[in-house]
Amino acid sequence: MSFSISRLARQALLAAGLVGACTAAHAQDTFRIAGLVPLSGAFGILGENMRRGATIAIEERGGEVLGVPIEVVWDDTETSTQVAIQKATKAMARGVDMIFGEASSTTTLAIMKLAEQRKVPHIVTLSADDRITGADKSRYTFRTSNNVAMEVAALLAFAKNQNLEKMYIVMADYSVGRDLAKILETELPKNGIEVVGTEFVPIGTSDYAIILNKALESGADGLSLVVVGADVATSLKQGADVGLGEKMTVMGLMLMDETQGMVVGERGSVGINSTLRYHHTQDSDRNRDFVAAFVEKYGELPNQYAGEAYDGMSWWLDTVDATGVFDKEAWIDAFEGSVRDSSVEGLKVMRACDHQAEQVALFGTAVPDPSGELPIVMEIAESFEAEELFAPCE
Amino acid sequence: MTRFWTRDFLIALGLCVLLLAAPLVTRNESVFFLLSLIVIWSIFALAFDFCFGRGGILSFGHAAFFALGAYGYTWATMDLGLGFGAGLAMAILCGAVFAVIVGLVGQRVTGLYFALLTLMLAQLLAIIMVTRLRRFTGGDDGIAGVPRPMFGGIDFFETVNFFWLIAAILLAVVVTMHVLNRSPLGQAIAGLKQNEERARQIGFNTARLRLAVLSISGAYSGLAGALLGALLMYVSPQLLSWKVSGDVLIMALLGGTGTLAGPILGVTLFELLKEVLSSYTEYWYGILGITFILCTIFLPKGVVSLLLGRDKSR
Amino acid sequence: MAIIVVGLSIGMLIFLLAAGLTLIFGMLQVINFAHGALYMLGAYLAYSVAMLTGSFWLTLVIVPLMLLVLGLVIERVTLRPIYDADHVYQVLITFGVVLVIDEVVRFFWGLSGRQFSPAAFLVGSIDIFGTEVSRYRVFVIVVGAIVMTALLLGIEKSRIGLTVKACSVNPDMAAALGIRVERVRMMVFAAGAGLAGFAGAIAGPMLPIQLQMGNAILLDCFTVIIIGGLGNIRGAIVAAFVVGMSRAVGQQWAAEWVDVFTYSLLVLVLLLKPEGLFSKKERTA
Amino acid sequence: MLELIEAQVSYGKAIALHDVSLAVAPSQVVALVGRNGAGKSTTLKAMMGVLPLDRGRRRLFGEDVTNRSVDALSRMGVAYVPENRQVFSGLTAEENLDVAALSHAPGPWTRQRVYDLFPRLHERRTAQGTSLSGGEQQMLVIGRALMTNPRMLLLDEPTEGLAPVIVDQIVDAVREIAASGTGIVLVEQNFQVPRRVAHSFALIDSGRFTWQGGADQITHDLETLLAGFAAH
Repeated sequence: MSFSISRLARQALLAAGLVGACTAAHAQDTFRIAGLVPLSGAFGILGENMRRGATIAIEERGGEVLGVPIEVVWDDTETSTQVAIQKATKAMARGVDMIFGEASSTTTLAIMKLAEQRKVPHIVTLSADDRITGADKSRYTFRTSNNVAMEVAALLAFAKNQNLEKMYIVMADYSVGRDLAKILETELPKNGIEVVGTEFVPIGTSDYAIILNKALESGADGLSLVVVGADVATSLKQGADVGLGEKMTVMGLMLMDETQGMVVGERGSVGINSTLRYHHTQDSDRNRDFVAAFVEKYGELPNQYAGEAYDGMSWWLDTVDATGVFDKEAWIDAFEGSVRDSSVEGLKVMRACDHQAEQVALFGTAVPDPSGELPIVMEIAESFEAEELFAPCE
Repeated sequence: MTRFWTRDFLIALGLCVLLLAAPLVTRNESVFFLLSLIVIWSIFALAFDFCFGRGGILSFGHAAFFALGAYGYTWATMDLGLGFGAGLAMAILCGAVFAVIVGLVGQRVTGLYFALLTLMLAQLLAIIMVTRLRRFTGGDDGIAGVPRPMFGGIDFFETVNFFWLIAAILLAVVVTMHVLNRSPLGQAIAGLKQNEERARQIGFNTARLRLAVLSISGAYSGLAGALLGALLMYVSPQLLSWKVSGDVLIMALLGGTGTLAGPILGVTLFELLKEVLSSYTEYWYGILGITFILCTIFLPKGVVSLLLGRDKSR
Repeated sequence: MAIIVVGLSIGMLIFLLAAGLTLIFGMLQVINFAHGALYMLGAYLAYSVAMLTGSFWLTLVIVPLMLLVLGLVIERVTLRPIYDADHVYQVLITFGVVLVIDEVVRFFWGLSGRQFSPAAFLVGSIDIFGTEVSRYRVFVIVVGAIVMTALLLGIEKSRIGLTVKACSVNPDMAAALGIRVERVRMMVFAAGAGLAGFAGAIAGPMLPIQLQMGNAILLDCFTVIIIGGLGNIRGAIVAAFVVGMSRAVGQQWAAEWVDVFTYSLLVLVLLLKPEGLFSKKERTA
Repeated sequence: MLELIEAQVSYGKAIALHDVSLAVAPSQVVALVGRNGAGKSTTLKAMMGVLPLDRGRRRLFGEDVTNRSVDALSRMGVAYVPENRQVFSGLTAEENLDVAALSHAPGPWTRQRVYDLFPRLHERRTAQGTSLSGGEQQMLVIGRALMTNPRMLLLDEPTEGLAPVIVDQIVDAVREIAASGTGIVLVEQNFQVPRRVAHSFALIDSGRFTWQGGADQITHDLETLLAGFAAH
């Protein structure tokens, strides 16, 4: 078999020379975006909202950038890194001008490698793993949303302000979660909070009853519930059955907002505390316009996934448009250090050193909706300035 | 089985040649990516069908051999720093060794129970690889940056070049499998499928024959897994999912088992249907399902039966 | 106490599914891969029925009936034409049915998960021996036990049960005694689908209603029918509780080892007693 | 009257029955005799509709039933006792009887009357059907067939391998069943048994009937010939 491989490889060599010789550059008549988001599986709800937010960003500029129409192809990554890589590879083979996505950090990290190899700009608006703009940072990838470090900082500050004594940690079992648990286990005691137990739960677990019961019986007065995707609704709904929110101070990262409240229902939602990456009540012209456009198109308020996706996409497209040239490298140079004073979350600065956006962090608590329209609304409990959360660039 | 140039073999060769000739017609990179997937899954489907269609051994756990091949290649090239050839050899070895283990464990189990056993062993392997061997497998995150080959000054990171390479490997797989099927071992395996009892009476060691079938199938599956890892430059335990085993079974049966052309046709049809349907309708998945159902009812011998007709010499 | 309630409620749910699966296998010799999809469809239908009628109780009646009818159609359209073919093709065709049902759910309900509440008095928790447990889970256990008893009595004591047993054991002889075997097959498949629908409806208020809900539980059901013995309903009962309790107990004390343990046990059962731990006699498949 | 008219039956390409015609009337016992593999069981299966006819017809009381399914024929009054008995495993003896009554309207044959015919079955009624002795199983399957209240009964080698005393019981039962109005086709390799009950005989060899006639027409020569078959 090895004989035929080497012979055929020689033939391949010849043909490759021929093929390579007649590769020609083609004129750009569209700006092609590959939207790689999970539309099914545990993260399906995230991806769908990301798609909606980004769609508003594209539509509000008339579907054009640099004077050419934007062509966006949304690919369902099925909450699977395997599938995402397959679709990303195909998208890059198609010759796209930028990649948008993904939701899962694992997948984003894998896509980053491809984007770097192919030199395609890559905008991340959800994945929070520190490595994306830390150890694994790349020239071609930017994150316009929060990272884990700032979310954890907000969570720790909130826990401290609540005067909690004992904390139980329920953590989604994936790489970010494992890192997060380590951070919480070291940092909480420094704030005078004892960690009485940590439980790792596989993503997609359908029954949280036992785990939540363990937390309840641990004697802890606080619960750090860090779960993702559909597991948020599952755990909170099952928590509602045993009055979890009344017995413990439950807090988490992106654990609760108005959309989530509709899925979980009032009973399981009220009193749940969570970081909020974006909130539709933000008082600015751009945000009012965005919320109005979103409500008109989709008939509901934009959630954090949609808001962050809109923000990243519109920021990037504005920057690309301002360069006036069809040159990926020029876009990247322009985005580095770019300042967004009119983002839907207030001021954002794209750090040139690590491609992480500097921004505020919010922490909210779910309360019953005074108007009675929604099960709950989020009340901003704490707000943290960028200076408190970020070390300056070196 | 007297002629060497059976119609089935000729069709399979024709399909390989068609694939190899694709770069002459188009230079669209995403087409090559699709074709690369077809080539790799064809190898996997042929490997599966060697077990099911030739050896009569049903397996729901072929994903294990496939994934171990991908990981074997990754370990060899990334951790041990070995070359492409050695990586493939490692993949083949990993696939074959696990297949032998499955065969030995399930020595006394046959039929549907063996199929269920393979499923459970694959699941067990998947869980152990995700939770216990996190260090070697990257856990749920998988391992990114799996290398493609480097030799002869060719840039195999170009989809086209890589496609040529794997299409040539597919051709080699088809030829070696055909030679194997016609060899005394292949004839014995055919006898095993037709009537295990009789094969035993004639004096074959059927237990050893079953092991041979499994290890050969595992080896080819491992090869396919390695190539997929190299194509995607990424491996993860998701390769071990029972859906992977289900997909390869569907593809092989759709195309027609017990043939060389069938699995290749099945994979081609599956991937093309997926590609074409998904570009026209959001509901391609369901349409694919209906297509399967119709094919199973009306073309139980697979799509290949349209080409082979009642050709007995296949 | 909470562990027992949770374990039993999981076990009941798995039993409702596994019972249908094992009956279908006994009768048709087919492993129905579409069973999880039927369960998921049941949950989504229950959500819609609950939204439309505002009644939780109606879902428990309407949804199983809808799935029963669907089961009749699926059997008639997909499986009946290929009964004479190799069983692998029947497995393949149930794979096809999975794809179609998944698509139907995506088409009508979209991608986001759903939730609905049970009747008011089933919401919240109840105190049993000093621990608070979910009222709804207690309800699931009670209803599950009723269905289980009815099913067992139906199979052991009724004419229908006798018919099903005879057809499972020897369909040709049953036909020679005037039994319309094809019709019995269809009924059994439909009954299995109806049970899956019932399980889906009952799971709705307890577990997340989402697209992949069928896949996760299907593997548990395979576990149950293998340990219990393919086609053995009594075995399925015992095995469903073993699996349900081991899930609950495992999560409590050794979460990471539950799956390793379960699959190892399965491999051992397949190797040592492939007819199942609870079968008296040998069965061939 | 159950008739098979010029029937041809084949397994794959091999023709097993060549233009065979056979008829049985109510209260009649027709014996089908021939050596092993001659086509006796095949004829019975063709009559029951278990095997499809390539050519020819099947008629029941004048009605053409060539294309009826097995279960339909059973409901029309044809009962079949296969050669390897095929007791339902997992069912008690009594349940084995009950199964047969499921798809049939009540008639003269009840569980009680079967127990009267075979008292031994009443004693073993709660035992697993498959745990019964060979003779008991034979009684069970005959009883099971009777529970369908058949107008025609097809018996495939009911006395094979049974002790003489049991054979006598079976023979008595066959006589009684026929007397009650049911027509019987009795397949036997052993000539001695049908000689005691049959009203007419059909001799089959290599898928063809070589001789048919009434019991009174059997000559000594023929008897010797037939006895010779059984020896094979």
